[in-house]
Amino acid sequence: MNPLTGYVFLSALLFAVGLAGALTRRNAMLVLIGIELMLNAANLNFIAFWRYGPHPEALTGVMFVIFSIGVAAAEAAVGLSIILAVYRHSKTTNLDEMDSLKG
Amino acid sequence: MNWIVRNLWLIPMLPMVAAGIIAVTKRKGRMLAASLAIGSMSLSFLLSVWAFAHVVLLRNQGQIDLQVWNFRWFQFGNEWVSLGWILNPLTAVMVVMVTFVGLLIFIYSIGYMAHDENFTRFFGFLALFAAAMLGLIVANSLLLLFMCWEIVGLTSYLLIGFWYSNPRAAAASKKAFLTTRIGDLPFFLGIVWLYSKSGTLLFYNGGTGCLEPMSLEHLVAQRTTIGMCVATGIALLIFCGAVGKSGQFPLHVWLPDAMEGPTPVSALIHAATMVAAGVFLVARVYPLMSAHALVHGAVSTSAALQVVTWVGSITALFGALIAVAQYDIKRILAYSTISQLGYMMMGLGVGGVSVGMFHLITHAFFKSLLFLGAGSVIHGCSGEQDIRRMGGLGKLMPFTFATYAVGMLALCGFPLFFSGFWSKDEILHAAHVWDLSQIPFYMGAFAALLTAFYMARQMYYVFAGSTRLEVGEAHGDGANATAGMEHEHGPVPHESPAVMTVPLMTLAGCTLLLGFLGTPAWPWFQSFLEDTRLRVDFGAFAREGMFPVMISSSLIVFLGLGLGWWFYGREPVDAADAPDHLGRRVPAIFAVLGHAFYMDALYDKTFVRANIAFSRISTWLDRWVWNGAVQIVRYGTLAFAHMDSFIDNHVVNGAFDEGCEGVSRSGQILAKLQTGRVQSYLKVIGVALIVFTALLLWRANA
Amino acid sequence: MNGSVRMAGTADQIFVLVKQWLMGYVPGALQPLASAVLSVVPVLLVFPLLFAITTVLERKGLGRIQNRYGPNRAGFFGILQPMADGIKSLTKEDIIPRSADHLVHLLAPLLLVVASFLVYAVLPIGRNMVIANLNAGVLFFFAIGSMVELAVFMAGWSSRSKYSLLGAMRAIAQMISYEMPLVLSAVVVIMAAGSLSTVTIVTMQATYTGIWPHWYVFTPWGLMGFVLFMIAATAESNRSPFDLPEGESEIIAGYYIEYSGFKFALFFLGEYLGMFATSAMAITLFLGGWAAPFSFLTWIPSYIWFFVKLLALIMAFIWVRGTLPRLRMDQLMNFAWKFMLPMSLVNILCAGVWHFMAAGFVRWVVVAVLVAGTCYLLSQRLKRGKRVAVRTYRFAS
Amino acid sequence: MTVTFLILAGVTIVGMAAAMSLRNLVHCVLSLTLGLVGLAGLFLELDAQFVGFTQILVYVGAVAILAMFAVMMTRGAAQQQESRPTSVRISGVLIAGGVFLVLAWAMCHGLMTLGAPVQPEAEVKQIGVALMRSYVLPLEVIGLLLTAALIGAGVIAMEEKRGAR
Repeated sequence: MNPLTGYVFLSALLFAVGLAGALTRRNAMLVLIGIELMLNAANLNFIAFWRYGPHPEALTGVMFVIFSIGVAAAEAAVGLSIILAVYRHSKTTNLDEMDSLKG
Repeated sequence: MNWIVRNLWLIPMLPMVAAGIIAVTKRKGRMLAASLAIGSMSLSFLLSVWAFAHVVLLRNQGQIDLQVWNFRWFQFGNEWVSLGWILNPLTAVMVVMVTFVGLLIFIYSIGYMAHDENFTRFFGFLALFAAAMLGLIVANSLLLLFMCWEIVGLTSYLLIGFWYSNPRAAAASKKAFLTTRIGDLPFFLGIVWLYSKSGTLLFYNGGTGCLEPMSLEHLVAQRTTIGMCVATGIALLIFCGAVGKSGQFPLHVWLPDAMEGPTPVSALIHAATMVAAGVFLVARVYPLMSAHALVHGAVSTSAALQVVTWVGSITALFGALIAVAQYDIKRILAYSTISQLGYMMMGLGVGGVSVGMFHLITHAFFKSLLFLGAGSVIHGCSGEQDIRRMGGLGKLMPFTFATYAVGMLALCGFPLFFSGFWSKDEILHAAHVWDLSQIPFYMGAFAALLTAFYMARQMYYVFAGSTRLEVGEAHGDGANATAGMEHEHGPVPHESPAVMTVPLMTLAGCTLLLGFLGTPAWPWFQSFLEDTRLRVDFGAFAREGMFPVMISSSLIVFLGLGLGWWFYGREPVDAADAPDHLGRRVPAIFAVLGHAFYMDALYDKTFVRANIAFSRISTWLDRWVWNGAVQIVRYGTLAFAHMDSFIDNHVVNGAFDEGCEGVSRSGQILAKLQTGRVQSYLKVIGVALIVFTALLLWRANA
Repeated sequence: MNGSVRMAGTADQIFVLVKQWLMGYVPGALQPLASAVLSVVPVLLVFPLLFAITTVLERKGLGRIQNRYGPNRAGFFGILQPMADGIKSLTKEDIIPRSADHLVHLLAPLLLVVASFLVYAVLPIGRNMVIANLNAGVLFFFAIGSMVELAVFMAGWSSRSKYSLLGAMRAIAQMISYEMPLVLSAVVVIMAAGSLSTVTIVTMQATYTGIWPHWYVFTPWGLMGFVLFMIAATAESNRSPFDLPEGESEIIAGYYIEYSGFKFALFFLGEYLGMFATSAMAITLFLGGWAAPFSFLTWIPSYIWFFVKLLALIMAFIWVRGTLPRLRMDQLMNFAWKFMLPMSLVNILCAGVWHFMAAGFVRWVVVAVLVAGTCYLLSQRLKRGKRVAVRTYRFAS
Repeated sequence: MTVTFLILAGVTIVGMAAAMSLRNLVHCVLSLTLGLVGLAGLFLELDAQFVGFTQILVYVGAVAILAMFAVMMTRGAAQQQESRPTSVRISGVLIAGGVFLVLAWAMCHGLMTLGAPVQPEAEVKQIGVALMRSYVLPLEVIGLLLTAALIGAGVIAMEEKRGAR
């Protein structure tokens, strides 16, 4: 089997795991972690395609992942602080209970 | 092109930069402000000396000594507005004088303003003034000159009103500003006219400048509707500016009031430099002033110069007459300044640039000396300005007395050793040989007599006799400056500190020496300005009425001094409230003179009243005529708006409401899908992903 | 590699030669594994030994500073004290709190020690003596170093004790705050060397002008970077005066209060290994790594130089610990965010200025003035509103 | 398909699956960390050294710690109510499975026609040069984004003053 296939399958699996977590868990934090997982699965894809792609010298995949990691870090920081703020307000991190926009 | 010519702008720019830095300095940065101002001024002085030396060198080599450096400032339409600076003997002499006198006055100010809490601001204004004045001098463009002219006016306003909490100072500054503006308006019209006729405002620009023959011929050739040639019209308009700034006869009223400012300001701005700017302006545009004569050759004096002469001589006599009956030490000097400025104008009119300028230079030195001496007296008397309350200061303030005496003798024109003698004599001689009329000469001679008389009166009042200073009655400008020193020094008059007396002595020295640069026997100054050959010729004294004029003017001076002694020295003034000796004899005339011919009252009754009446009419028009029109428009608009709102309410809104209803109903249906749970949304996205990817792949495979 | 081996002396390369000789007996298939083992095992042996030596050194040194003897019973001058300590901690009962999270409680010390050992992979101990010459070696060092925080958190959280949790929170807050100046102060060297590889960085410093070496510490920005790095390293390894997380008088021992026996010893080991690692990194980045301080001293083997420098820095750590009082939490944070961080950023700027100016005296003066001026201004800001006086010791003399 | 790949893939999958299924939030975060380290290992296996180490630095050193702090501050570890209706869980897992199947299908049909891999050169220096040359604008943007996120996160998470609202 082509080594790329393994990586891509792994990436799809990771994506599915992240999605499953994001869909089933009630805790907002875990949903956020699930989203991070999906992002990382995409990163793995980028790196794999860069490594086995026809133009590795262009560094596109690596660049994409670097920026993606930066965005993910920002996302995690803002997301977690939003969860904190919501928790402080409604004393819960349960997504089912956060269904109102009213403060 | 020589370095100094290219970088002549540095001379005004250094004080300008200093002013900028001082403007942002905190009030506490007194030493910083003073050292910046004085440092920049010293550098400017050095540069000026360099420029002067450069010009002298060129003159001695016989090369052309008019150098300009022009550049384009901005473009409008197809026209470029150019600015530039000029270095010629006139500029060189003036920059050296202004920077030198300015530097001394700056130094003097440290001592004089030492106790003022706005010390920093004062030096900022002074530096700004110096920058503008120097810019005015080096400008090679009437536009640049006018800009600096206005900045000078602004700083004058700021400095007269420096103690703005004093209502008299505030009023005086306003008066000065408005009065000079009256002169500046025709000046500006003259500039515009000149630009429209000649197409350039540069003075000299290699043959195309507005003061160069080509342009002058063009100006003289044209005639206005009333038959006057254009050059004369422009020259007269420009002269109006000079009248305002130099305090000539109809517009002189602001200058005595300007004495409300601090004394160094009076010395620097209202005696030595700014008021001389008008004279300088006339000297600068002298080719334009004398254009008619220049081109037609036949008539020796142009119409513009005749006006200058008459205005100058009237002012000279007028100022001297008023000065006789004043009691305020600074006002006497102010009227004396007006009178001397009149002399300068007269000199320009009858004798040309060098005659007027020579008196300007010498006057700058001895008048700033007198003002600084007066400041020292005021300082020593803890703010007293009334000469009736002084007396006997000669022994208490020896340095001030000695230097003041030098200045006073120079102003009177005491023969041989004092610069005023030589410069005034030059003017009188020129007036004597004027071919149109002898009246200016007699007016000037009478003014000289009066000058000697009132200066003698002032000397006897201030320095002779016994002290009549009253404790605790200090008022006037010094009251502010010296508010904090009363308890320090006590009421006894005292000599001023060295920082004030040293500039006095320097100026006194200059006053003594400067006259020898322009004696008829060795007229270096005249030859320098007018590019004639210089040689030592004692025979010049014998030339065409020179000697008689010298003798007669000396006699006039002695007569004036003698009269002064007869009235005031013979029996010393001993009481502060005793009536004036002269006033006792001719009370009516004395009162008229004391009120300055009631000029202020006249202006108040005529111009100010008229202005108020006009503004009342304007208000009435505004309220009833214009406002009525506005009201009609308003009602029309309202009616239209009502119609519009009717359409809006019933046509547009109806359709919109229907639309909104529809959107709202469909929204209610869609809202059922909106559970508020993120995960259900995510699920939908997931399903959509599956479906669309599946569809895509299906299509691709099929 | 052979060329450079021949270039340096046999004494210098003795360990490399021995390894090559041993590799000759290994079959080809096992070569990579054997090479790794032969590189790793010595490190695993040498640094714990150094740890043992350092404990006794530290206790003796502190004793000297504090006017007492320190350990002097076990062995000659107490030299066997670490052995006694080790035996004691091995035989002690391993107590685990009943409510603790057992797995995490067990994993925390292991993760700490593993992470601490991992970073040695990129530290060049001598010429040609590095386990892995990675392209991104410095990055590797900091990445693995950040794992320590996780271990600390695991230890603090799994113990279910408020002291350990508090200690862990303090430790993490402190480590995160000081990690940024730590990394940023290393950036100047990376800029100068143009490489993230530790080997390249050392090689670039191992040249000489006359007898003087080209260590980065001998430039204004290098000196400032070194000082910042060492301060941040002290904070990272939770040592005095930054020992709030384990301040004995406040929260007893911080995050490892609930550990006993050998796990406690592992924590101890991990901390000391971390300290050695950061010191070794400081040496690599700023002090020329294994390079000799003067060109005429190059005949002394490179690894000896490395360990001499390491010991010198350890002595400095001990000295600082013995002399400085502990900071308060607010002082700690203020110092990190208001001094260390801006200073390291300015230092990077200065390194840039250095890079783009022509070599010479002017460059020296400009950069030195920049660095010193910023340092002065920032310290003035930090001191603002505080009374600072010279400490007086009334009873010490 | 090397042994290293299989081990790392196993570690990653196990870690991530555990992160998504464990009950204790702290355990979730810890296993997430394990999964991310495994992913970093995969990056290294793919010769992307810089990205791998950055992954460890950012995720283990920052994101995991941040998540830990968030867990501690929301007492997420204390409350253990994971009592969702089974139907919700099943539907979620089904959708995720569907996505995986679709992706796998796409891979089987799409992209397996690439040529022989070239050993890429991804020196750190090259990455740096690329970041400073062709990718300088994205770099600046990401810097701005991170600054904004830093400030924004601080503002959002800051304790609201009582009575300020």
